[in-house]
Amino acid sequence: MTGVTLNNVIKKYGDVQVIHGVDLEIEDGEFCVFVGPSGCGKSTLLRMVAGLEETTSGKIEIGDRDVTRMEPADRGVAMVFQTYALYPHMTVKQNMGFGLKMNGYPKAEIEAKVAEASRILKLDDYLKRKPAALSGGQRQRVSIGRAIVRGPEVFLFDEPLSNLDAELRVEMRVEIARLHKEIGATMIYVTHDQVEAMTLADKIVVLRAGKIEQVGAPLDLYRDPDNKFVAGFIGSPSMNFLSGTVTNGQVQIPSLDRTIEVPMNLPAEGTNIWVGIRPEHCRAVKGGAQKVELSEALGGVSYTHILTNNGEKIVIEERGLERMKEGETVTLEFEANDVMLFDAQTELRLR
Amino acid sequence: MTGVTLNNVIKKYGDVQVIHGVDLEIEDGEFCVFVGPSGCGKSTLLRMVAGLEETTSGKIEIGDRDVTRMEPADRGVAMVFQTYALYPHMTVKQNMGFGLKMNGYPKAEIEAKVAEASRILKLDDYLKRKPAALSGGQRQRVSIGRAIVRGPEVFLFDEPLSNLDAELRVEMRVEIARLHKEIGATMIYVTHDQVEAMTLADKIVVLRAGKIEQVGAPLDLYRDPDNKFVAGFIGSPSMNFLSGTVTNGQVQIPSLDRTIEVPMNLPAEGTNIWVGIRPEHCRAVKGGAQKVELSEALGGVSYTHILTNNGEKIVIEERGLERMKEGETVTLEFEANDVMLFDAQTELRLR
Amino acid sequence: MFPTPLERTSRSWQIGYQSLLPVAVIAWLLPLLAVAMFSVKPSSDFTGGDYWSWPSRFAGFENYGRVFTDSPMPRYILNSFMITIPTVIGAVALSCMTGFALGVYRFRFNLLVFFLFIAGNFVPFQILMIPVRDLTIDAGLYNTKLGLVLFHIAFQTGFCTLFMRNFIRALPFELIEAARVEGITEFQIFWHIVLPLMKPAIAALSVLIFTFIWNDYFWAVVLTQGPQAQPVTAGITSFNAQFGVAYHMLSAGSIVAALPPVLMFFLMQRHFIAGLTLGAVK
Amino acid sequence: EGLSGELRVFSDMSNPAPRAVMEGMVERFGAMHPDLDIELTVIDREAYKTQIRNFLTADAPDVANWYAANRMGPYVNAGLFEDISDLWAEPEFAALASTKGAMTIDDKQWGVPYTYYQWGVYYRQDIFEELGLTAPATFEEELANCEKIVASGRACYTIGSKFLWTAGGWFDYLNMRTNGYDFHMQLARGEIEWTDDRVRETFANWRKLIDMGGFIEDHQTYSWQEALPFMINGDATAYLMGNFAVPHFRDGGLTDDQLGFYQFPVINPDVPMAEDAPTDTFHIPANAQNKEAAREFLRFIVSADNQTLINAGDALGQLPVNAESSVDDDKFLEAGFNMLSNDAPGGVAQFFDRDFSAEMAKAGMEGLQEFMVYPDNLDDILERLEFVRQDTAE
Amino acid sequence: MTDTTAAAPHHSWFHRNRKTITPWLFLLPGILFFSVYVIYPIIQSINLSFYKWDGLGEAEYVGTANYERLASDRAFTVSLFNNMKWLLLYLLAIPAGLFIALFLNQTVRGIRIYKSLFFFPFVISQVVVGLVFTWFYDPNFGLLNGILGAVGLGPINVLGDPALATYGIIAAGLWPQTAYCMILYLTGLNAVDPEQIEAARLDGAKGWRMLWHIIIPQLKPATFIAFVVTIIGALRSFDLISIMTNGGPFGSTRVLSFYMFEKALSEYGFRMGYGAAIAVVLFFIMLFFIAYFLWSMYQDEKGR
Ligand SMILES: Nc1ncnc2c1ncn2[C@@H]1O[C@H](COP(=O)(O)OP(=O)(O)OP(=O)(O)O)[C@@H](O)[C@H]1O
Ligand SMILES: Nc1ncnc2c1ncn2[C@@H]1O[C@H](COP(=O)(O)OP(=O)(O)OP(=O)(O)O)[C@@H](O)[C@H]1O
Ligand SMILES: [Mg+2]
Ligand SMILES: [Mg+2]
Repeated sequence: MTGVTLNNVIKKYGDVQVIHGVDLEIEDGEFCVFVGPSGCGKSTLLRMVAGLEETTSGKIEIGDRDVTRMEPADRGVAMVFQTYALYPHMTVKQNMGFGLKMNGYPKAEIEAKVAEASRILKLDDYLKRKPAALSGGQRQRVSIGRAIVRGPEVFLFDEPLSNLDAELRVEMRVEIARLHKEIGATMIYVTHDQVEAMTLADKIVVLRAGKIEQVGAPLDLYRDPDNKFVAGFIGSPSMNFLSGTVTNGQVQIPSLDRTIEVPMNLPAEGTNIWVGIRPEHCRAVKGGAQKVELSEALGGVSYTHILTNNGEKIVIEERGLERMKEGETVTLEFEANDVMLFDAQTELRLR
Repeated sequence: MTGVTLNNVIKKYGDVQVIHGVDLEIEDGEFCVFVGPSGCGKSTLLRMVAGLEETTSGKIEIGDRDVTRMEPADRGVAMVFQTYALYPHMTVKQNMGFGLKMNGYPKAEIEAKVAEASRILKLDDYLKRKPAALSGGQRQRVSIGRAIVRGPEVFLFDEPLSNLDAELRVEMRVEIARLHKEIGATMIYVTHDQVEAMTLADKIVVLRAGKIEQVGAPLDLYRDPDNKFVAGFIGSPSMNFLSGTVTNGQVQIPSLDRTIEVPMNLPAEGTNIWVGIRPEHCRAVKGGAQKVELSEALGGVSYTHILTNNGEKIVIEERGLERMKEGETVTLEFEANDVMLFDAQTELRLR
Repeated sequence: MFPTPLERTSRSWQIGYQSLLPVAVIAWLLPLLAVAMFSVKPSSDFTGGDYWSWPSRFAGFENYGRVFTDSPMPRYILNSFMITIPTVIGAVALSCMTGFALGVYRFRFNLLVFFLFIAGNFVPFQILMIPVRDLTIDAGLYNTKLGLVLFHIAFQTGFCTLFMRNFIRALPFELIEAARVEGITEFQIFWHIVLPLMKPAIAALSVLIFTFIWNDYFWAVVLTQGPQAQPVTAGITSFNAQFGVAYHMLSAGSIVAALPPVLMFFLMQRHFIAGLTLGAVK
Repeated sequence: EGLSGELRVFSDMSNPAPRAVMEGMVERFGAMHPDLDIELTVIDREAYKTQIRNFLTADAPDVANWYAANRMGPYVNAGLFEDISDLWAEPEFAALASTKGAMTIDDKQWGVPYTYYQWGVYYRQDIFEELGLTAPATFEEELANCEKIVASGRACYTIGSKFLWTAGGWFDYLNMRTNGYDFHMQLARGEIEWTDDRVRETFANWRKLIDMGGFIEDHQTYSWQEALPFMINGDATAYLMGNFAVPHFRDGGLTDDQLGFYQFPVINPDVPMAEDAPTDTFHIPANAQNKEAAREFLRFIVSADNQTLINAGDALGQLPVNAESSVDDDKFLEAGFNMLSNDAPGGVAQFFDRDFSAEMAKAGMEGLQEFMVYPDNLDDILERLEFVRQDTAE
Repeated sequence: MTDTTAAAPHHSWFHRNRKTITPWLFLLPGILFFSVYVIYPIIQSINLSFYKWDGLGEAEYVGTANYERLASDRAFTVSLFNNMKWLLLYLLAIPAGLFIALFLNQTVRGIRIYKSLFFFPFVISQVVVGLVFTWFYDPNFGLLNGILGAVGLGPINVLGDPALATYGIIAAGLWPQTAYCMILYLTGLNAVDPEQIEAARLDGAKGWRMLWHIIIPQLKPATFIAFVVTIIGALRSFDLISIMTNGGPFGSTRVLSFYMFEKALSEYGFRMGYGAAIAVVLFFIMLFFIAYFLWSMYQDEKGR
């Protein structure tokens, strides 16, 4: 009923087009996360759904209502900002009740709704305080409370946690997951943070330069990316890419001096391709032609930076007691099954 | 020759003492990292070495010169600030050459040194720009260049990367490691970031409330912390701590309903202790009394939050294909060898 | 901090600095201190040609007393308040609105209107003199406080708009967006959200405008005459004519005229300085 | 009589004594007309001069102070003063005949005089005696006296020219004595070039006094009141001034024995003596509300009794205009009355800034002040004045 | 969960256009006032400068005659020249203010009081400043001559000497103006990035070189404002002249703003059109600076 549908949505600032015809369907109650590099249009797209930016062309529907030209207030959305955007001169309670009050709700109803939100978010002890007297996490909780109170059909979050420090971020992330489970509303969430995206999302939308690159469940994107961009973007440390060529129905990887046989339909002989391999799928064995440039030991895990003999770089993950040292020469090992291939031209995945 | 030696160094602001008699020896060419919670005195200590804060008492030596009362400019140190502290009205080139100019170096020499630094840091294309026209990473590189140009004996860094975004941070971290290898000078580096500390340091100094808790190589601290503070501070996610009691020469852990036998001299019967276990040393097996509260799948790894039956929380790291789901009940398994014990009172490690 | 903080300098330099401070202040305020001294000297000191010696006796009470009893000074001071306070209220009210419009909305002539306000504020006001005077006369407001107030409000609106607009610009725009998403009308946003947040700016601006208007002389001369409407700056000239060469009285009168803004400054120092810098910087 | 309503009077009589006189008049007139509500506004004398234009157009009172002759020209021409020829036609006004000319423009009368006063030289009799000097009758004697005074370490004349007009008095006298009343008035009307040799002669005479150090120094920084102490303290011996200065001398502590008065001495015996005797006046603005009451007030002002009263030595200390009034038996008033009645065959001028057009007066007095400080600039000054004369003549 | 959608938006014209209309509604009173009292009078003044008008009777169109007359008017030349003196010398307030600000930029006990006292002259009316300085300069009893006398220098009559008077008035004006610049610089110094000073200390910059290379460039915003307010102050100077010399001695201290007033409204001035022409000249001088200010502000706005 209250999913969000974008239909060939386009945004131009003057002559500059920043959103290039986005089509997207978000189901009722789904938690959808927008990720992508900085400046790719995540915030813009979110704000278009909110009605804070005008939509140049295309259609935005919430439920079955066409909201493309509606005022933000009439869309049934609530937004949570990165900077919280709490009214600093009002108490927590007033902040949460303000929208209702201005829209003429009766006092008793406001009280009830605020109390309910405050219960959900465990804000009861702070209702009388002003935002300045709250910690970052509490502030963000109030700003979520303000959104809840209005009972919107869709919640919009624009990097709500990026102003918090690492510890709080983890805590609030868990909280938002719980909230989504509890009230079950549709949520759209913009973030830079891999971990947030992977852990919160029902569906991740990867954007690049105003276009959708891929949409899917987090682990689907991780395991089965459609193109090199998504493969490189999802997962940390990023997937390694080595250049390769299709030779004799096999893939030749010059930097490793190795040819692998992969169980898929390879393109024409001689085609240049990218060979993608995740750090955790690689092992280094002592002795060989590759050189360890740097080893970053973090305790349980080490990231070992390896320079191949033709200058390509690879990062591998090492665990266990024996780890490579800088300057050692190694051979890289991996299962041909774990490799992903991408067309060098189109960067599309070869399957 | 140009190591740094601190000798019972004390700093007071008025009546408030913030550095409590620090003794520290940093070898020539060593990369030393200060870590510790916010407000513990990392920056203060660094700035005392730089001469930007006066030393209340104690002695600071660089090489064999006593610099305790010297002007900053005369100490042969260079500092890189968190906020870069570039002179906004000068071009990159002027910024880097300013220190030499102030010290009356001939023009040609300044040119040569700036050119060399710019080469090392790959700044040639930006020499004519002003800082405002640079990205964060480029700015930080310029500020490092400014330090290099003066050819100092000791480099000081105060959280140089914490204003950069995640990706750049990784890149610059590698750069700084390379730089250290290339010019081989003594470096002191303050950071909040686990990964930076672990990967860059030859020697980590863990500070708490103006006192040194432990000094050592990164993996030594990881594997062999002296106390609960260091154990909890080094490693991410942090070590889990469960309360335990010495019972019958064994350690009883009520939250897991389990007694373990550990190969060390245990304290007196009935002593309360902390049982520390790192997330990567734990496995969860289906079925049991513990409940999975949340599972955060990040692709190659999942962090699974488990609530024990007496309310203590534990995070474990899971890899592989089969991972626990929320709501499942599990049993925790670990090797008694991987466990560290700490006195509940003194928080010192029991060995 | 620059120059080097005193704590880091040598002991002798510290002492030198500490003792230089009062000397410097006295030298700086010398002309004013002289006037203050004049104002408590008895008239006999002056007729004896004895200007600079210590007052032969303290005549402050009688001199200041006479300022209030023997001259229209109280009237002038009252006028000043009756001109200054409505102007402050009016100019601040208008500029809250203009500042809001220019600071919050993006529309076609935004910058143009804004620059017009700034430019108008910088204009040498002599160019306004004749037409404004005619306008005031035609409106029957010549020699009324209202005439002066209306003009001052209009003219100060330029500066105040610059001030308010920049202040509002510095507020987080998300606050307004958040309110819009919540369905709060534009006027409610102005009244319930922006206005409360502008309190510091309003305070700073009020103090600043108060002194500007209080100290205005030019327009007082152009638009008013006589004690019904003239403020104290203009009044002081007729006070001088009344007391001629009675320097003790002139001094006392001058000090009385200068006092309200000075008090204002000391009471509201923080706001005042905030105003000066905020207004001009951004 | 049934005068009622409000009568608003604007006055420039802001110095203490004139102010008291003005207030007294209003009070007495008010007592005669209890139903009349009189509002008196006294405005600083200097400020009044700039403000009169504003209130005549914008906020006209019913009665306002001003000056006779050319000085009222702009307002008469602009129709801002009421024609009160009807009043002058009344028989009582015959006693004012001597000033009728000064109140007439275009054959109509535009105001009534309430006082006038002689100008002349007030001097320190006691110092003159001490130096063995007598009041000079000719310019040569004047110069001789001055030489001795200067030799005694004093200045002959005090003057405060900050507000310019005091220098105008000097020019009036020097010019009227050198070239005569008629020439002076021609110059005032702009009919003679400032670069005329006869004008130069006037300045040449003036220069003799300047060069010998006859005037106090730094007079350009003082107002006329600020120049008084020089004479009171004996640093200067004389002051060419209007009679209104007398109370100030007395307030300053000079007794009538110390203070003397003489007519400005003869320079060119061929021209008849003429005097400055400015007439101060009351007018009814054309926009007045209560003209009936205003006319009654003017009648009251010019009445013989009132004129006697307000011009008395303890009041204005000036000369009544009404021929039927009596002059107070004050030493200086009598001397002035005598002088103007008997020793001014050449004519009576109003004063530099009232006889010359406004713009000429401003530029002229500025030039005069400059001349007094930098006599060498004379050629330049005269050229400038000539420029203004031609310019205003357009 | 669906309350917010309950009310279907009613599409009145105002509702649809409220984002466009609201700002103009808010601007309306301000623009109205400003147009009536500022914009329109400027136009009117320019128009008036082509007329001959005594302020009482009918105005007569004279074309550019007023401007032609300006060219040959010595008093105008003097005023213009004095304005230039004001403009140049008033700028001394900027370095002087900086100097005092540096002097006071310490944290010792009571420094706030000292700062306030130094700022004092700016708060009091220029009329009072004028009076105070008139007495200070008084050739008879003025404190200045007292001081000069004490060190064996001859008495001077500052305000009576046409060669000195303008400078004397400017000095009086510099008093409050310096105080103003001082405050601007004090707040500017507060905003100087301490890390940059530390970086410069490490680079070996000290004292004057620190000031010149690091501090002053960072004070640029403060300097800009100080420049703006000082220029405006210099061109608006009226009160002091009116109080201290009334344009004299013999017109040597006039500036355009004063001369304009004199020509149009003073005791002897009846040339409204001519006065307007003078004001227009002044306006165009100022316009030159206004254009510069607006241009810099525009650069800033664009940069956002
Ligand atoms: N008002 C504007 N005028 C012109 N271009 C704009 C405007 N606002 C945003 N853009 C451009 O639109 C693009 C998308 O911006 P947006 O803020 O949506 O990126 P984002 O993905 O949210 O980035 P970030 O992760 O840094 O927040 C950017 O290239 C930006 O430069
Ligand atoms: N000028 C000062 N006056 C008084 N106390 C100070 C001053 N500067 C720092 N401190 C105190 O000294 C302690 C150490 O501060 P410092 O800045 O060195 O901490 P830090 O470890 O660098 O913290 P962070 O990680 O947040 O940068 C803190 O408790 C701080 O409050
Ligand atoms: Mg964004
Ligand atoms: Mg720190």
